[in-house]
Amino acid sequence: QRHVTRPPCPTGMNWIETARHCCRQCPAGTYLSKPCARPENDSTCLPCPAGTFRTQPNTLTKCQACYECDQQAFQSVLSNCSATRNVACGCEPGHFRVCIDDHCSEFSCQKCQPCTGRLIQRPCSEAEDTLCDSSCKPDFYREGDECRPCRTRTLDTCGKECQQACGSNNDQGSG
Amino acid sequence: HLPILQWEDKRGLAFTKNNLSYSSNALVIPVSGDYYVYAQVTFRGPIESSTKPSSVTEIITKVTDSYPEPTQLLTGTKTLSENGNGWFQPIYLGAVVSLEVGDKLMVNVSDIKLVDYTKEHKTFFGAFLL
Amino acid sequence: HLPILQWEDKRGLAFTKNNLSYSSNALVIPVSGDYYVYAQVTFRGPIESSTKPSSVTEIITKVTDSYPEPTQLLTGTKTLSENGNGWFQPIYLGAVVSLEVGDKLMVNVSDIKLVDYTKEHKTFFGAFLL
Amino acid sequence: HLPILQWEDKRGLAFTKNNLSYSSNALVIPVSGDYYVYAQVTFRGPIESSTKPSSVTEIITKVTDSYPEPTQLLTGTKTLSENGNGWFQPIYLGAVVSLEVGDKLMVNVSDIKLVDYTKEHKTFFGAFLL
Repeated sequence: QRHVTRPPCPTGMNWIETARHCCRQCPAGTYLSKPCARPENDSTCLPCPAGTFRTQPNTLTKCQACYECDQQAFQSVLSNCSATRNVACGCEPGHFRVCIDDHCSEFSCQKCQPCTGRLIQRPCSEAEDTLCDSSCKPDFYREGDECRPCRTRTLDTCGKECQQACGSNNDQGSG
Repeated sequence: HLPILQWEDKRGLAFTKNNLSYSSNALVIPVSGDYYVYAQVTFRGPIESSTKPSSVTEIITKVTDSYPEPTQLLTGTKTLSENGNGWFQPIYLGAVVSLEVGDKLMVNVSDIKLVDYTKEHKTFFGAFLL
Repeated sequence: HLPILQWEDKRGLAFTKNNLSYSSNALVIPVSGDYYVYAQVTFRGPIESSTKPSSVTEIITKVTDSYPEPTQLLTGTKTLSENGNGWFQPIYLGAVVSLEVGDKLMVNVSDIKLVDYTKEHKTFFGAFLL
Repeated sequence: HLPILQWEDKRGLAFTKNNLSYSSNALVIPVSGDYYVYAQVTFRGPIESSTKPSSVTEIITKVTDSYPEPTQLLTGTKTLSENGNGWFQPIYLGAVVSLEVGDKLMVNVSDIKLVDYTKEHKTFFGAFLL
């Protein structure tokens, strides 16, 4: 008999093919262990075993396996998997989320940039990398796209920009 | 949810047999049992509007009357590193899954505009009862 | 047409059974029906003579007495982005196709010199009746 | 030998049936015959400890009492060219192999730390008797 002859079930109940009648749904966090003998009876619902969950009322014979956070790739657990909810993953401190797809169902965690020698315009967060100030902090001079401490400058490396930022070389000894 | 692919189920190489029917973008399971379910999607780009996506994803999904949310059965996700202009990338998926009569199987993709559906032998979807 | 791969059908992991026979580079279908046909080709490079190809392609083809042209059943095609020297790229294909007794199945590739045939577990081809 | 993957065989989508059992990281063959064996491993990186690998490899292996060495049945190996930060690379393998009762099937990988084990629909392994 093809499934097309299924009558619609009242809300809160699902058609059970093996029993050939409607049964009450099992609550979220449980699964259907044994269908009701008659529509007016209760189904036998058992809690989802550890490591599995169901977020919705259902008449499924198994719960879904929890995902795992990718600790190898700097992910951290925001909330553990429970019988009614899948695990939620974020990024470890010092990392931010780089979405692999538009829906960010897949993401990797990337190290926040340190802004050495610069002021921080916007600190690193779960969603975004640190935003560094474009200019160097006081007592730092620009070398390419890096900011270097004045104290590390040497005679031949301290060009015009360096001298403007750190003062001329002979000031160096005066402490 | 990710967009759902539509399929040709009659012409050319396509066919549905053994009561496996196709309606509203889904293969409908006629009898409960274990099925080998498979799909290949060939993605290709670039297409003018999109900047190059960093990845492409194909997911075979199940929808059932017994649960209000789709279940992801099989997923293939690949980052793209082709720096040239034209790129193409096939993703094949296949495995045995336990299905109930009336369950519906669909294929979702990360971006439908990147799917090469021009040739039926490059993008296909099917299942058979063990 | 693209070059056709030759296959070992007796030694090692290779075998033909249930009257599925192999002759002149093709699997010959002994009885009409639906078959799950599959093949994997591992491509690798560089090889001295050739510049790096931009892509590799694998096609499972059917030749039948009832039609003069080969039919492309399944195609896997991938652009190459490896900029390093040594590269390798497997392409797997598999699907159910309806075949008639006497039909011949072959595997064509974009460049036979790029096929890694050194190990039978890296490049293989087969079919089974459902 | 390459490290062997461990598998979940009960929870979620995983199941074993028809006496195909899973013990000490291997599928154990209950009856001799031809099986379609398949596995997908999704590799991903970067991970903290390692420099970026040049390639990833997945091998379905057979161990049998009648021979002291494992036999490589199917191999998928791919060079990596992703230069960006996060990368994903799925490898699918599947073919018919002749197996004896008591044979054990395992999946070996080039680097276990690169395997994406986080979602059951991205990395899976199975077999069915024809």
